[in-house]
Amino acid sequence: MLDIQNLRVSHGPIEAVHGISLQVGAGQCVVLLGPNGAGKTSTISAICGVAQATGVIRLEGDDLTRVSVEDRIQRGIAVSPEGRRIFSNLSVEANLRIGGGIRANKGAVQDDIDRWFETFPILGERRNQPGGTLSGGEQQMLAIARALMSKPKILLLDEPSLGLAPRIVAQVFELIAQLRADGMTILLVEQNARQALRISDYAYLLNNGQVQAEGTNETLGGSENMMANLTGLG
Amino acid sequence: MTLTRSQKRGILGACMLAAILIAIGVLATYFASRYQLRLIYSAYVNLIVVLGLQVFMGNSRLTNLSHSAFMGIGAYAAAICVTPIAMKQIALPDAPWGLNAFALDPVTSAVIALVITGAVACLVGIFIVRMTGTGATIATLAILVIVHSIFLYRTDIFKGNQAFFGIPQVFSLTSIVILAVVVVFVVRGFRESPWGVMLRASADDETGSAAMGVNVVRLRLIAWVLSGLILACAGIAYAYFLGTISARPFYFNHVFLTLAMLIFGGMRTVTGAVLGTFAISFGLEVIRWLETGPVIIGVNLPEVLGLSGVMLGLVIILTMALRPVGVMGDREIEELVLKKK
Amino acid sequence: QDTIKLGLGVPMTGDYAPYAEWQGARCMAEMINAEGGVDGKMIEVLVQDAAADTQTAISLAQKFLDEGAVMLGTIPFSDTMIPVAQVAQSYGVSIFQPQSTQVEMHAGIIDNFFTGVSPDPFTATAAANYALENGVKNVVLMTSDEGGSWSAKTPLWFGEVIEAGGGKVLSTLNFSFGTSDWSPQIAEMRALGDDIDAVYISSIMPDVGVLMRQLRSAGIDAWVVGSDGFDDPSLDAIGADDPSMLDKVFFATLAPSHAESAVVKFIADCKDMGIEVPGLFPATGADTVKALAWAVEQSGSTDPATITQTIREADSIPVMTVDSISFKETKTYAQRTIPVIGFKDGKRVLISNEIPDNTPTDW
Amino acid sequence: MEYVAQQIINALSFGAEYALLALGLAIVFSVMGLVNFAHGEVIAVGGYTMVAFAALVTANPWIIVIGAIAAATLTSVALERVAFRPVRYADPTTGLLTAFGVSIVLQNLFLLFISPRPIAVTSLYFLDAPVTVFGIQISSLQIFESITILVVIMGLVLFLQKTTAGLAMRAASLDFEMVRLTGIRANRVFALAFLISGLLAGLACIFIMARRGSVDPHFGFNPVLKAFVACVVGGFGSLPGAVLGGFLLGAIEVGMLVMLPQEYGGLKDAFVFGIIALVLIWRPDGILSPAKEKGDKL
Amino acid sequence: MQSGMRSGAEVCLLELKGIYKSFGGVHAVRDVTLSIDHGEVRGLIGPNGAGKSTLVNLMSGLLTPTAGTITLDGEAVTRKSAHQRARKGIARTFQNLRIFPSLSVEQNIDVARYAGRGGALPEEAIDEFGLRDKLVQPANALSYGDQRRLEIVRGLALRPKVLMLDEPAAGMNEEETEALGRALTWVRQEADCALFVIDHDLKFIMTLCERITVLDMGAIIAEGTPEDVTQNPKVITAYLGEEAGLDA
Ligand SMILES: Nc1ncnc2c1ncn2[C@@H]1O[C@H](COP(=O)(O)OP(=O)(O)OP(=O)(O)O)[C@@H](O)[C@H]1O
Ligand SMILES: Nc1ncnc2c1ncn2[C@@H]1O[C@H](COP(=O)(O)OP(=O)(O)OP(=O)(O)O)[C@@H](O)[C@H]1O
Ligand SMILES: CC(C)C[C@H](N)C(=O)O
Ligand SMILES: [Mg+2]
Ligand SMILES: [Mg+2]
Repeated sequence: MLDIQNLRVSHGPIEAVHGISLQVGAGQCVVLLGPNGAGKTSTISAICGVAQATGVIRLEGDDLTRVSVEDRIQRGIAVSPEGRRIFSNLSVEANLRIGGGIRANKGAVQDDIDRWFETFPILGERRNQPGGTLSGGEQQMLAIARALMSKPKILLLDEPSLGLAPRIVAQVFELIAQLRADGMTILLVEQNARQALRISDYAYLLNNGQVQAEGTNETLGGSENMMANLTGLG
Repeated sequence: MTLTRSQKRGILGACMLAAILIAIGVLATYFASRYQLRLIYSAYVNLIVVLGLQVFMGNSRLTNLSHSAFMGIGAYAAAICVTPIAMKQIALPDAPWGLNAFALDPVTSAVIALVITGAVACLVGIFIVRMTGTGATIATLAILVIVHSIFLYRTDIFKGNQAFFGIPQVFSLTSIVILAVVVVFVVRGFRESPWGVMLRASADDETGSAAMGVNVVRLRLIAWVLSGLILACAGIAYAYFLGTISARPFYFNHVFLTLAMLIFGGMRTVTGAVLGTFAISFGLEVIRWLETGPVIIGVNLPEVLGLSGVMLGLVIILTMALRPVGVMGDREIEELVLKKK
Repeated sequence: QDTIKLGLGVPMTGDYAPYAEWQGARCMAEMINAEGGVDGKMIEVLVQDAAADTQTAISLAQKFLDEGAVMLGTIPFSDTMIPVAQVAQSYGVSIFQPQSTQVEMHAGIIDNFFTGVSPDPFTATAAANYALENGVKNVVLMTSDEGGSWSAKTPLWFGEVIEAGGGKVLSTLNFSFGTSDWSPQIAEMRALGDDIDAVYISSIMPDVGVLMRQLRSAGIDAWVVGSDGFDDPSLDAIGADDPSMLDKVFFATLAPSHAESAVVKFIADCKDMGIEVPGLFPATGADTVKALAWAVEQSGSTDPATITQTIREADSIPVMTVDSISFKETKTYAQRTIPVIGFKDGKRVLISNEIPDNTPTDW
Repeated sequence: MEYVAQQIINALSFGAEYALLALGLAIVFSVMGLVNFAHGEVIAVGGYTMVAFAALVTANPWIIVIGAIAAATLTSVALERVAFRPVRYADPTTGLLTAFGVSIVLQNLFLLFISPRPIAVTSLYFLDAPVTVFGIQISSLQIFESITILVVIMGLVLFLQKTTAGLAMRAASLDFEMVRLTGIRANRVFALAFLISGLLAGLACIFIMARRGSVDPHFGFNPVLKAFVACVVGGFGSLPGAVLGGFLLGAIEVGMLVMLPQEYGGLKDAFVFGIIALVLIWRPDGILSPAKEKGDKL
Repeated sequence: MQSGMRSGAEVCLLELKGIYKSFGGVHAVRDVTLSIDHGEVRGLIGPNGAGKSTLVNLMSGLLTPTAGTITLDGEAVTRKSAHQRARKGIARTFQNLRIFPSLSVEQNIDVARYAGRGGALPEEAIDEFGLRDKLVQPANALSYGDQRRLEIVRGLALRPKVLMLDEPAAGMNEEETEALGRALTWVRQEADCALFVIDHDLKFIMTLCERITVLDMGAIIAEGTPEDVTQNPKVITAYLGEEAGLDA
């Protein structure tokens, strides 16, 4: 589904990612792990087209290099970004409606919104409140739901558990597992390595902008080396 | 009291700016024609205005559009005090409260003008500093309009759009250079003082600074009044040099011109204010020369009179597009020099 | 010196751009130069834009003085003319302003200053006299402080003459420049009850044009009377569609500007030479050049002080807008006939052209 | 009695015009936080287009009207592309100053390349005819203005609340990139905002021209200054606020004209702006902005 | 040197009585009564939206309670503004960072010093949080983690009686979280101020705090030692979830 070759990402003069390659198969959940500053967010931004990048990014075989941000989304990428980026002056419901803005069938959009309010009842209670006044956790839920409103082929999640209460973290991971079970393709960025590995098919370990290790849950999970890297010693 | 790192740098920076200001003054005295001397004088007046603007805008980052009004208050207050009685009898025959029946020396008049402007600034400031963003900008605009209509309407005191003449011309280039140097030290000193640092912090993040004990309202008021006093100095310098004033120079045109100077150089720094003033003053002069269709390296340029207005607008647009923080951004002059270390 | 330099640091942009005399001055200079100049000397008009900024105007004056200008023009308001005159004084140079009517410049503050026209009390009186002749009794005056004495006092002088002639000032209303909708003031006028015979306003186009139309819409059929601010081509344009709109409009102005006048001819001549002179105000610049040329010719000298002296003492100086003017008695302004211009079928007609003798003296 | 009714209607019609102008400012502000001081020059472009049409193309007033609206709209959209796009992400002050710059440039271009003096266009005078309603004489223009502002308000409300483009316009003011990340073409969103604003400018231009009958370089500056004030009083960025502010300003202005004794007439502007300043002291963010407690939230 | 200011042990440092806060229809905090002692390290946990940040906002004066009173060292501060409270000794950090980006790191700290209660910030604090060689950098050039640490040092520079930390460990990895814990332990020993810490990282909270308060739906549902609290069934359902603690 998503095929990345030799990706380099820079922020102005600083190169944050130095030529990584990674693949996400259809229906797979792939996790991107790594310490702060490893380049995870930079990679996600490059896939969406909002960071300056070189290399090849293919979605279902199509090269995305020259495709605009909007077109990438229209082609089926959705993202729940780092920092959530909720539209703080729009109501919760309007945030979701914008998420489904590119879909033609407005009736189906409304149905999906109602479905999300059942999944996250707290959002339902706050549906008319400005998104900016939600608590951190509530915003995180809203961000994921907003991303899914566009019915994407592949979902990019950047640290969805950040700032969430343990129970909600569990809930979010459950949701991700559920999405994966439903056949959604997911690229997940996480600090919470143990839980992330549990629900993913494959993992890449990033450090200093390079892929340090990769493998399945089984091959990586036990490796001492890997855990050491995760705690930032690498 | 020990000085912090940035305060020491501030003194260095202010000295460097002062040296430049004095150098321009000295060079002008020896080499400039009378016409250029006048231009340089008015550049120095505008410099003081821009510095006065910087004290408030640069530190609190609220846009002020009323500065020319405060300059006007200073100018008129000084003018009313200092103009000889005989002159005032002609100029202000109907002045109320015996305003045309006394005259003071220039220094006392200037002091009174400062006190009056400071008082007005304080009174107005109490309301202004509580507002934020566009609301504050509009409130300052309202002040500009109100003050201007008072100047216009009370013709018995201010003469409105007619000339208030007969003010003794006691200022020279030397006096204005000295004044500008003093103001540079005051403005830079404020920027690096605890007040200045706290005010800048509140501009970065009002909530965050409040949680750090910063009393935003009080600090803004201090900066506002200081700004008013500096603007009054500029007004006094204007009146004492030209000898004639009216309501007109203290309205929109001047507001835009000086604002353009500040934002071009960069409103966050004192260096930016100085740079912007001189760059725009001299830039406009060059344009005014180019307009007349001079011959440059054998090419006879066409005469396109009236371009300076367009150019001023373009400078603003381009600055905002390419470098919204102005040429200097957050850097002061000494940082350019010390940076390498 | 081989040329005679006239320095014009005048508004070419900004709020006062419509009044700049530079176009007329340039055109007249070219006409004179084309005929060999003055005693073989060419007239050189130095022009630069002062916008509406006093400081710029003063700097430019200084520059022109350093370049040898023997006469100056500047922004036509006293707050600029006074300091410019002060700067010019030490050079013996005078300012010649061909359109400023405000009384203040004639209060004796400076003496190196001339204005080629008569001050506001005269235009007010000429207009009032014609109004009285037409049986005007009840008038409404509209005043504003924004245009100095020209907009604030001229209506009052008009009222004074009207009252002296047996009329009555019903009300004095305030206005601002830039008014697009006069409905509130018009509602006030309607509420006055009495029949209004005339409304006097000393303001500019297009504001006064709007006033005329709204008055007519509101059913007020009074005369609309004004001063030189009316004298703009866009006033005539109102009559293009509906000439009756201008039937009850007249104004006292600087110089005759009806179809047969010297001004209109001058403008046409300039057009032939490829110089656009859009209206009376810009055209008056020609007077400055003619007066200067005459003084140089007369005295045979390009010394500024001599030029000033010559102008001041002359019995008659030929200019473009009228046959001649003189400063001998009045010192700083030209005592000349005041043309009152009205309309017939939408076209300007010269109604009267006299020096009024009942002008108020309180100025 | 008739006099009072007359003045009330005058106040309403002043208000309607300010509201129309204020809406044009508010729509752009609500999308990109830009205080578009150049709105007045957009209106002036409409006016000059009328001049050109009337002189060169046709005397048919409807074609002239459509031409003016189209020109204002195009100008507005073009300004977005040329001048405002680079400051899209910038803070409001930057945008405000850019707009000042644009306004200065355009005014000077009109002055240099067209004329510093007013140019008359008489084709729209017919819109301004006296009408008698319930014994009160008013101008047909006042009726047209009121109807227009009503239609505009309803249209805008529906558009912003109900359409995705409307929502996206509101969202874009906060996080332009995030709007793009939802797949909505943000360039179109901005273009749309300026298009609507230009359209409103065009409408305002029609009314101003019908009344004023001529256009000059400073044509738009004063009305827009007032509209700017109206926006702030109502609550900047709030469309109902813009409308309320417009009508309030109209009422204050007419009130001052009528009630101030003649000897204080010259202080009309001082009083108007003074009252505005008082309103702002009472509600610093404008009347219609709910007094929100934000705590540590953004 | 400030111990002289401490009044008798019977007066609590910070006391909240019957605090309510609602935003329109949302009741974010309901009837919270809470007291913090001098030098105490208190944890506050609770689900997202429980009202934790709101509570900190109420204590620091960014919000005014709908009902209830807040006292600091026996003095009522309920109606005092945020900056007045900061000067009286209530400092805080923010969940969404609020550093002063255009100032240098040193100036960021200076702001609090100037406004603070006097008394110099122990120079070690800067070392302890690893900011020594970053003092001249502009604050916005710091990494996210360093910005969080800067906020804490800045709060300490106020020389507060109580420092409230809103999710200081968010976005930090295990190693960094541990380092933060060590630094905060240093603070509690050296800086003579009480700590009030919100975080979702239970391991971090439990090693740092003596007592923990649990908030849910705006109300306190439990208070006690870390062990007590994690065992409490109400806390488990509301906050931890069934398989609680395993991961923490
Ligand atoms: N906008 C930016 N400007 C400059 N440098 C940046 C920018 N964004 C990221 N960087 C740098 O790029 C590098 C990689 O950052 P990135 O945000 O991709 O890391 P990350 O793996 O997502 O880290 P975290 O776990 O903290 O989110 C870091 O060194 C960071 O400082
Ligand atoms: N300024 C506000 N306006 C309206 N509602 C608000 C505001 N601040 C908070 N709320 C609401 O109050 C509730 C509590 O919010 P708060 O931020 O205190 O939660 P929290 O406990 O800090 O959550 P988290 O752990 O996710 O940060 C939330 O439901 C939120 O939507
Ligand atoms: C408008 C002015 C240029 C002319 C007018 N006569 C005056 O002197 O005020
Ligand atoms: Mg990241
Ligand atoms: Mg929180």
